Amino acid sequence: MSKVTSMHDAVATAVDDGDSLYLAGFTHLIPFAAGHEIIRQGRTDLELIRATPDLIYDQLIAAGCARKVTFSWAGNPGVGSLPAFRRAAEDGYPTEIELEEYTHFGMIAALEAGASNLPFMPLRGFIGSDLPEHNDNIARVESPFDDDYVYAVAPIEPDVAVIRAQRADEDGNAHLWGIQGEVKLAALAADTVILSVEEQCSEETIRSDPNRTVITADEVDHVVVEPYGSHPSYAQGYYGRDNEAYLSWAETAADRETVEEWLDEWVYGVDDRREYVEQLGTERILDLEPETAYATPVNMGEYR
Amino acid sequence: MSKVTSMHDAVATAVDDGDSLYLAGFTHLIPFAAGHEIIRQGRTDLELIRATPDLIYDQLIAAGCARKVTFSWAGNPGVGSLPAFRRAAEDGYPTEIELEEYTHFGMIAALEAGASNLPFMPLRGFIGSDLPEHNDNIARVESPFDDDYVYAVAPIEPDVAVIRAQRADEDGNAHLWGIQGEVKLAALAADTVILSVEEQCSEETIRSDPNRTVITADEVDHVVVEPYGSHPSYAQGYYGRDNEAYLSWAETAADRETVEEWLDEWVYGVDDRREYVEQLGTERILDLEPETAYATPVNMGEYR
Amino acid sequence: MTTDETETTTETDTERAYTNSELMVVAAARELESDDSVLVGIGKPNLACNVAKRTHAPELRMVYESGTIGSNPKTPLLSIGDPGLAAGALSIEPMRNGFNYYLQAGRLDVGFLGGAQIDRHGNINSTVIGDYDDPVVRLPGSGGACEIACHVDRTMIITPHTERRFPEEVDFITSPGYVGGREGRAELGLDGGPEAVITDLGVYRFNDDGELYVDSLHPSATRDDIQSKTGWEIEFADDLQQTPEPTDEELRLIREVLDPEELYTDQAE
Amino acid sequence: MTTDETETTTETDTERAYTNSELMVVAAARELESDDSVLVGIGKPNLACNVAKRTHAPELRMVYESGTIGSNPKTPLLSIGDPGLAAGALSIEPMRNGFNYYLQAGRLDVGFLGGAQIDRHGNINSTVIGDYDDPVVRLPGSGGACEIACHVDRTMIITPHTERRFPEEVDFITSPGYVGGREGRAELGLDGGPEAVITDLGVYRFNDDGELYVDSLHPSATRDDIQSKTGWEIEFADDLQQTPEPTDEELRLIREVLDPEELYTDQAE
Repeated sequence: MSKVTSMHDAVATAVDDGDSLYLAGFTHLIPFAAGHEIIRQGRTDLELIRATPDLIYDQLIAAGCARKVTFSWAGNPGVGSLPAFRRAAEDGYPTEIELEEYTHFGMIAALEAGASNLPFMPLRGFIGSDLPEHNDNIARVESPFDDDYVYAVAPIEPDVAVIRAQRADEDGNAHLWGIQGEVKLAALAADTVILSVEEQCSEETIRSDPNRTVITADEVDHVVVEPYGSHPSYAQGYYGRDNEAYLSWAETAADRETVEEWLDEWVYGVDDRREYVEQLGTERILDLEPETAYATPVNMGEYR
Repeated sequence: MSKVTSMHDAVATAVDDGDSLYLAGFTHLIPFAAGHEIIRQGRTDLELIRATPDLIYDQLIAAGCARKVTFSWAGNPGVGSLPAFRRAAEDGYPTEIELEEYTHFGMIAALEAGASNLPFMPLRGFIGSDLPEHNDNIARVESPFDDDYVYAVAPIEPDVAVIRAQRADEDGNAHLWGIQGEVKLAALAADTVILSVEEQCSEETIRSDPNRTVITADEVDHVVVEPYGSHPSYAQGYYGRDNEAYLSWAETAADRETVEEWLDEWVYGVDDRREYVEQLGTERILDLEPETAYATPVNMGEYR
Repeated sequence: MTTDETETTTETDTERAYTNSELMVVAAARELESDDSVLVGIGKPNLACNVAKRTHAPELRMVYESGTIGSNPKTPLLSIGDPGLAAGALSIEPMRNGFNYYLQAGRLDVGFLGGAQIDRHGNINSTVIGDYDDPVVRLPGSGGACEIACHVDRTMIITPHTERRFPEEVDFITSPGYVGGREGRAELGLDGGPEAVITDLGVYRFNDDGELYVDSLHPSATRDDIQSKTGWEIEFADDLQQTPEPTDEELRLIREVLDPEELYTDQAE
Repeated sequence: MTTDETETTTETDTERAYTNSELMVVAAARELESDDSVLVGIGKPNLACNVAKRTHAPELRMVYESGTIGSNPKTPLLSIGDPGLAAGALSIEPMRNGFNYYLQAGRLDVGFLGGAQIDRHGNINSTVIGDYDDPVVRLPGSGGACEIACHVDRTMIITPHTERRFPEEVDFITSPGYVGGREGRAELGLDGGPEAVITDLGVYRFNDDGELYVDSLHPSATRDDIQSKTGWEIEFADDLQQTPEPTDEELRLIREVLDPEELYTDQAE
């Protein structure tokens, strides 16, 4: 049964004010288009969960959508800090935000607990750090077998996860290649999943390579086909990171007014990702295109 | 640096009397050739660890190599029981064997703890079962966050793991497709790893599809190139399961003498896997060959 | 769908009377619904799922212990890790993920189990007959069974009803049923539980106390057949039914498509 | 190796005097050995690893936080998740596996860290300046840093030595160094620890008590440059050395191959 819809309708159906939200993707395949649609629809009081808030959460925070940020590294990767995040955390502008803070490993372990329906997940993390004093979802646990100990984290179970992949069939069975990040865990830990892809493919394509599947249709509620939906982050084999956008965000977001202008131009000023891509222009898109390099084939065999 | 060697030399170097040993592979890619080489070299007092002992451990037990079996399901898959295992467990013939027993989930969680260097791994398993009373490596643990509880298992860390894959480069970077089982965990949990493959490939082939890699060279000590090394189990895309061998094992192994004759013919009577395959004959091998069905290609892109 | 399935049925094939092993497959198939995710075992459970999928439950999602999801095997399965389960599956998960993210996380609705002993409360023994440390018969052990019994919503138990297989209490609990009753199971924090026991004599279910009763008798079986092989005084439903017989289409699927070599069913009387 | 690497060096390129940021990269590269597995960060650490790999440590294994193993990037990296790290890698692990099976399981020898504050015992703060709940400056936080500091054998800290960056105690321990001394770290069950701190003024190491001392001064720096920006009376090695200068080959690699656009190094005085 086809779950293909528009990002507008997926967000309108799946995301409510006050929800906890995980836009997944470690640097790769970040759901920028979904974030922009959430801003356009004016959602507020969101708990924004993401290991690396990146530009997309800085934009959501700047637009006043956030009440809380749950994270492990809040920066502009390869560039510096997130100005809107800092204004909210340091000065309460435009909204006060509560922070729930982990290390990357702790954050991923908490998602793993959520995905696994476990009451806690152990890790050798946070050792010697001051972080456990500031987060009640981190606790020390003794080993039942010897004198050893670990820290444990409580499960993270977002209301909604948005994940991206290169291709999926209309039901939501998806192939993802390149950096996997926490995409699978976020989808498995969440109640509702929006899957956005660069291309729709046939079920046969998925079934030809089941080891490539990151998530199956049973876990997916909405499928959105949105080429360039991760710009200015990237999609392996489709386009590279638009570093200019990352660099210029540092200046754009440094000032309350320039960030408003940016939102007007690139979020409120377009109806959807298609218009955003048109506004980017052909040249900018073509410059991000990699050369082709196919993976060596594998034979799955046909067993009759 | 090439690690390619013969199975004879790999076993002679890596496996000592008294070692704990994990021959990995859930039904798929079972290291039969490695097991036969261990029998030929007359290793004794081994702790045989494997979720599903299968025919290969029944053969090792029948040959007198075992002092202990750590397992979660000791049967002949799709056929019935393991006669040599039962003789050892019930009658102490040809050796007494100690049993350390898990459920599949518990066994995999213990390997996961071993692979992760964790003192225990929690799971919602063993609940309501009598098994925890009979295994000191299973303990109840309370959640530090709420009233919930789980069971925990202690890590399993074999001295040696033998794993198989379809292809690897000379360093031991390996691609595996089809059923993955516990292959990666067994390799990560073990001190020493023998990797046996159907085909040797170039490093470029591995690098063309890094998402297909099950283990990298850093974890691999010996690489053995051994076509049909998993017969009578199978290698996805290369050959199917030889069900005749599974069915006939029930009769062969039912009797102490017929199992000795079988070992004489198929293990002691051949020098290596190549001779074993010659003895199987061309017709039997060809009958197991699937039709070709390639996975749909993916473009990784070349980023300059 | 292979070409075999669309072949015209030859009269001899479905006119032969059905056997009880075929009836068991069909009775199990009818327990399944189209939106179920099923953890499938080899043999009769696999046949039952495939009968259901090709009749009333086309959307049935089949997951195997080996980690293959949405498998579409074209031939009868020889084992739980058959290459035909991997080729053409929607996804293949490492063993850990299957247990961790699918079974434990409650994503599977139905599981099939067998066992050497099943007791009054649906607890199953597949570990040992006799004492654990000095067994009379050493059985294969749990495999995936214990956690299947813990985590799916509805466990289906398929087994022949032979002598000594239904004692009042099992020698060893490998896989929990209603433990000491429905409350006993709930106290352990477990939802779900055994839904039906399907034997060659009838279909049994569990009452409000979590105790086994006979819900329907197969046409060839009597109350006494069951009681004489059961280790306690088993209840029969007030409105005891006769198990509905297989349809021609169900028999055709089993005999011509799914198990033509009679690996898992007897197809002659 | 790209064609750029084999180009003839133009004289102007390596005749320009080296800068301290180039010296930092080279000093870090020299800490690495060919059989090391390194958890690489973006910027100077990545440059240092690539200089090492192309000079004295050809077998160096580079693993990135994003899960790419044995990456062989052909261009300067823009971020830790650059597509050029994935294309042509030996393996790509989901984030969880990287932390769980590689970092936690002790498969990585060296990690690079930076930080807003580094204290006398090599503890690092990258979380907040001021009070955690009411910060003067909210920094990005740990990311992977805390567990890198816990689990690699040798942590390398690369940072400019600016005012207030080296207080006696950090405002917040994000990543443990020798905590309250080498014994403090051992009591927590941690092996390894910080090996070297590489700044624009010198290379510092840790004594038997786990306390920072200056091991070598860069040619352009003085003892007073360091002491005046350090929050306690810092020790200098009895046999204080001068940091060896970059070779022409090292400079050529940085300037022509690895960072031609000066993203992570200043290449002019």
